[in-house]
Amino acid sequence: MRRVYLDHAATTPVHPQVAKVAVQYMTETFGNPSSIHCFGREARQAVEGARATVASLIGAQPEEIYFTSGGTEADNLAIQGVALAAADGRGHIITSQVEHHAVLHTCEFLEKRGFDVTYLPVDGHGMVDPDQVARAIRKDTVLITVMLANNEVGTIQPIADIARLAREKGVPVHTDAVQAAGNIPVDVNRLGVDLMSLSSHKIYGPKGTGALYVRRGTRISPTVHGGAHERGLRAGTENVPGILAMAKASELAQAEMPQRMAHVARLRDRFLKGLMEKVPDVRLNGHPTARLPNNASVSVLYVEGESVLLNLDLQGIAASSGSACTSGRLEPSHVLVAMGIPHDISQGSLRFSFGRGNTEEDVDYVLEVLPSVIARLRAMSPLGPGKKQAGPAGGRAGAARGRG
Amino acid sequence: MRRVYLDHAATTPVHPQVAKVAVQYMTETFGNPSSIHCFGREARQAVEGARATVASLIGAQPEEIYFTSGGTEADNLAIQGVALAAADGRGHIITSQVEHHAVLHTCEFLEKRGFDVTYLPVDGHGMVDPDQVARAIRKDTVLITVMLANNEVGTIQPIADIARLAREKGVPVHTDAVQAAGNIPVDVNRLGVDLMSLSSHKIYGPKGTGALYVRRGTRISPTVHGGAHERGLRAGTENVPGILAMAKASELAQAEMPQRMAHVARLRDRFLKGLMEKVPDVRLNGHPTARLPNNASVSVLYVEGESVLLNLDLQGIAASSGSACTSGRLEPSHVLVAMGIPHDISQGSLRFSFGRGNTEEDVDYVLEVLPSVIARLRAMSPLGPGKKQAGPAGGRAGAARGRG
Amino acid sequence: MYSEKVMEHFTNPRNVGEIPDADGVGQVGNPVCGDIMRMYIKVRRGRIADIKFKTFGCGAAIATSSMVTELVKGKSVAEALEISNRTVAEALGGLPPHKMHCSNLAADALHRAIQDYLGKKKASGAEGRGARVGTRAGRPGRGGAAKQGRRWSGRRTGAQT
Amino acid sequence: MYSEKVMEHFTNPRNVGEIPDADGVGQVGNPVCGDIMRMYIKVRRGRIADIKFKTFGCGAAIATSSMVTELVKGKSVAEALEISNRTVAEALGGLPPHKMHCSNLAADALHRAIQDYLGKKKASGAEGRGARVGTRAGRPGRGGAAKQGRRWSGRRTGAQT
Ligand SMILES: Cc1ncc(COP(=O)(O)O)c(C=O)c1O
Ligand SMILES: Cc1ncc(COP(=O)(O)O)c(C=O)c1O
Repeated sequence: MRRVYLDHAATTPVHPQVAKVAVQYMTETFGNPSSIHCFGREARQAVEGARATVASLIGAQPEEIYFTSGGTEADNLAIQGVALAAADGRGHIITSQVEHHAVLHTCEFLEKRGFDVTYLPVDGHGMVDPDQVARAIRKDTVLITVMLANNEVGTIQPIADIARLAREKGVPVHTDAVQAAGNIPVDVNRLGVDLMSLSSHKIYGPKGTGALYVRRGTRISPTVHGGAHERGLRAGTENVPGILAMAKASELAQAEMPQRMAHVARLRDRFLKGLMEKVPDVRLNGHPTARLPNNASVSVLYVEGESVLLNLDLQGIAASSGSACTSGRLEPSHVLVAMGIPHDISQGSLRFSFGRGNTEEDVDYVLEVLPSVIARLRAMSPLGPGKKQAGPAGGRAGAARGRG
Repeated sequence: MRRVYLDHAATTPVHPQVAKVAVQYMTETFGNPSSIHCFGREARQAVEGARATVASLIGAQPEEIYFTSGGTEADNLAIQGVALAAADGRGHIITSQVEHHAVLHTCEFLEKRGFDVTYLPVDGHGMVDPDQVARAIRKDTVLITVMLANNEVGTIQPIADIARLAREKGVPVHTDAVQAAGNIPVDVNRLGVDLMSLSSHKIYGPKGTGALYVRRGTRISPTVHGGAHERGLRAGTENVPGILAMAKASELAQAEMPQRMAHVARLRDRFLKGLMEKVPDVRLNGHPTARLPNNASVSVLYVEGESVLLNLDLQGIAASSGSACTSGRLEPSHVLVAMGIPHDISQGSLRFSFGRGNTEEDVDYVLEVLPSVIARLRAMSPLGPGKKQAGPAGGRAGAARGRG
Repeated sequence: MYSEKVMEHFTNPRNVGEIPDADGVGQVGNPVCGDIMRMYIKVRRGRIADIKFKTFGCGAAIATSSMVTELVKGKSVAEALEISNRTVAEALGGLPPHKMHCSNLAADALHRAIQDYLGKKKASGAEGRGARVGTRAGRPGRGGAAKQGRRWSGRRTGAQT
Repeated sequence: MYSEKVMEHFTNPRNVGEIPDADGVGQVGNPVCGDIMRMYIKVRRGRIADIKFKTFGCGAAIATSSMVTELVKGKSVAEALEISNRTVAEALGGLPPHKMHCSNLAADALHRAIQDYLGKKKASGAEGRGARVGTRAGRPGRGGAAKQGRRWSGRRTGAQT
């Protein structure tokens, strides 16, 4: 069976060249960078080289890069670390309602520990309003954290504007660039941010490695304690193969960025055009232009997302509904809810995210399979154009039980 | 030049079979375990299989294993997580003075946040007295954390006794088994512990993966927030290749344990015997019998450790002084200090840690090189047998400056 | 994630469709939860002679809908009322835990349809109709439920429909 | 970690040894810090005619000891006193930051040796000796330092020696 992977926003296959680097640093240059002998020094040198490579991807200085175990840890370190370093362990944090759970749940954790958090709304395209950010800033605001590109609908936020307004009031800005860095041009200085989270496995690097950019002078405390690794900000023996692999992935991403962007955008547009032509009642989610080039998030009316995904999966096509990280749960995506999309529509949302390995044939195969899947499920659905949904009177006994 | 790696306590080369597994899960079974499609389900199944394998290494149930980014994070999660879950965010923790910095510095962090910590002393062999642990327990003690085997001197602690006394008083016990699990038989039930830290890179697995064992019913909170990975205790896309590689390393460690233990003990004993015969004034650090089979920690009198290591390194031999994690700092090892070893002796401490790849020829090569290195440095040293050291009157102007 | 049996029913669902002149129609769910199931039944001599469903929902919702129709066909109304959501899940070889409460409601939909049928029978028989203001027999999805006086327990679904 | 020059001096240190009839002996460091450096000098016509060292310490300690002996040989006493720890580190092409304060004390040891020499010269010349109770000229490692009245700034080194 043909297998077509269209879930690159969830994770990517590791580039063969990247895997080769990982193996080299597992089996050959395997030393502990803290060791003073030759094995250790080789590893140390390699890690510092990798730091420079990753820094260059986002226009940072090598000393401003701190390796972590992934995007989630980078988000946690940024937010918890800045909060911990804040004067009296209390204060105010500003974020948005469409952040990844790594940011949202960290904010909620801090809320329980005494911090105040403002969760800013977004417009129908999932966009945060910089003026609202500025208005939300208080005297005790210790951090603003707004993502660069949304993992679900692909919307790119006006971070440069947010950071400019924040800088005027002296508030540091963190941005979760996990979906952006390596996929679109990102520059910490042009954006003007103070902290930025990166992850390797979204750009053809391995899972389990990420990085936090911290602008020099930013007050931040470690959250994982132990040895003096990563200049005291993140303890733990460095994941040398992961770090070197992430650097290789970053290097390739930087070198091939224009081609990759053009390639995925062309496939994405071919897909959207074909889908809209073949299937009625499909809507694009997210911003029409300020969006990641590889993201096609759509809502297919009158069908439920998982049933579409399962049918696609049966025919070898991998896509996602909502973000992969939460697809094990039944709650409708918090991102689509925040964008004001009605529940019956958001339940039919699907995310197709393209990658460097996809081809036009992949797209054409999906355009062959998907319309008939949708047609079959629509035929099975009690909802549909013109049909009025049953409404409250059809209430079910189980409604009060919540949803698992 | 011949290269002999005798620093397996710092890190180990990844087993070729393990590296192969890692590559497979980077490039082929690369899915995100949270995805519901086939790519994701394959990854999920693999991770759950790995969980069972790692559990079996320490006699645990699969659901009691939580993957982390390494031993340091496992220690942090255990200690911070139990502390966070403790009723009112305050309480008392018992640990020892010879713990790894991942434990000690986490305890110090919690001390700053309002917890009380008792750092128990050890005897001259680096051993904690279980009765002292029992006596230290207070009404508000929330955790006892004592390592299973010391990374520097190899001493194995009486954890089963400690856990039995702790259980009587209802206090959970964590043990850092990073140096032990996979290298000697370890069973969470025979030991009676509630939490146990593991690390992959000490047993021929890759860096950047570890695990925390948490006995069912133990109260613990997450420290990294985000998606509902690892049953809500540790957010972040699972490091699938790292986890599968750690499982493969665990499987091999379990299967080959008797042979590996015998092999490294034989080499270690050959080394110690040869060294003691050839070089006067060498002392073994740590317990004479209750110690890791691969650890030879010695103090070579009248010479300083780093200068020995550098000379060995010039001849291709990799060893360590103190723990690798702190060898970038100039403080004498806190472990040797806690054992009451005088500073001039602890400065000459060296750790040789043997591994499955070492041979008798390796040992003989070191026994050829090391005595002449020591002889040369001793000839250069103002210290020596019979010579009385200069003592305080030779005080230096810089003494008050601290030590960098 | 799903058992083979679930996938088999999901892939080849039995008895999909509507029965225009159904004797009873029952619906559960709403798009907030993610699943809507509607059951149509034909009753002959106290037995479920025909049953069809329409479902908007995930794999579990479709499979349980299909399974319940298969389980119930030919059964007496009393027997049909004994089939629970749990029976359905077991017949499918189990469901993922997080699907048990949300998507396993096909038996509830069936029971609604039977109540609708019984209510209509009663109405077309002897008793008064004061209690049934605003419901028209045979209109899909309305009917029995209103009588229960149970509504949406505060969820803001109205805006979405 | 170390520059090539450091490694070269560490591997082939110059002027290792003692001078039994030294004109001045100076020692710095202690095993708590990790390094002990002892310098022996011979002075002829106001110039450092010979110099030897003994060092217990890390690579930087050995290399700086060696380098200072090379820098100072043949220099006048006044010139020798101008050589600082920094001069030595620079001559070695730099040292790792964490080694700068702890192991870079060879110039201090040299200065002690020179002070010892100057003190003895003074003593064998005219002045009184009341201040020098308990020190015997020429005894390695004692001498000049005691005069300074500077001791161990509270570190518990006595127990370790
Ligand atoms: C926007 C965003 N932030 C954070 C993360 C978490 O990163 P990681 O998977 O490396 O933990 C992800 C992906 O899962 C993401 O898409
Ligand atoms: C006893 C002990 N605990 C914890 C650690 C930290 O583990 P990791 O290197 O995986 O962070 C180490 C090794 O560095 C160790 O030896």
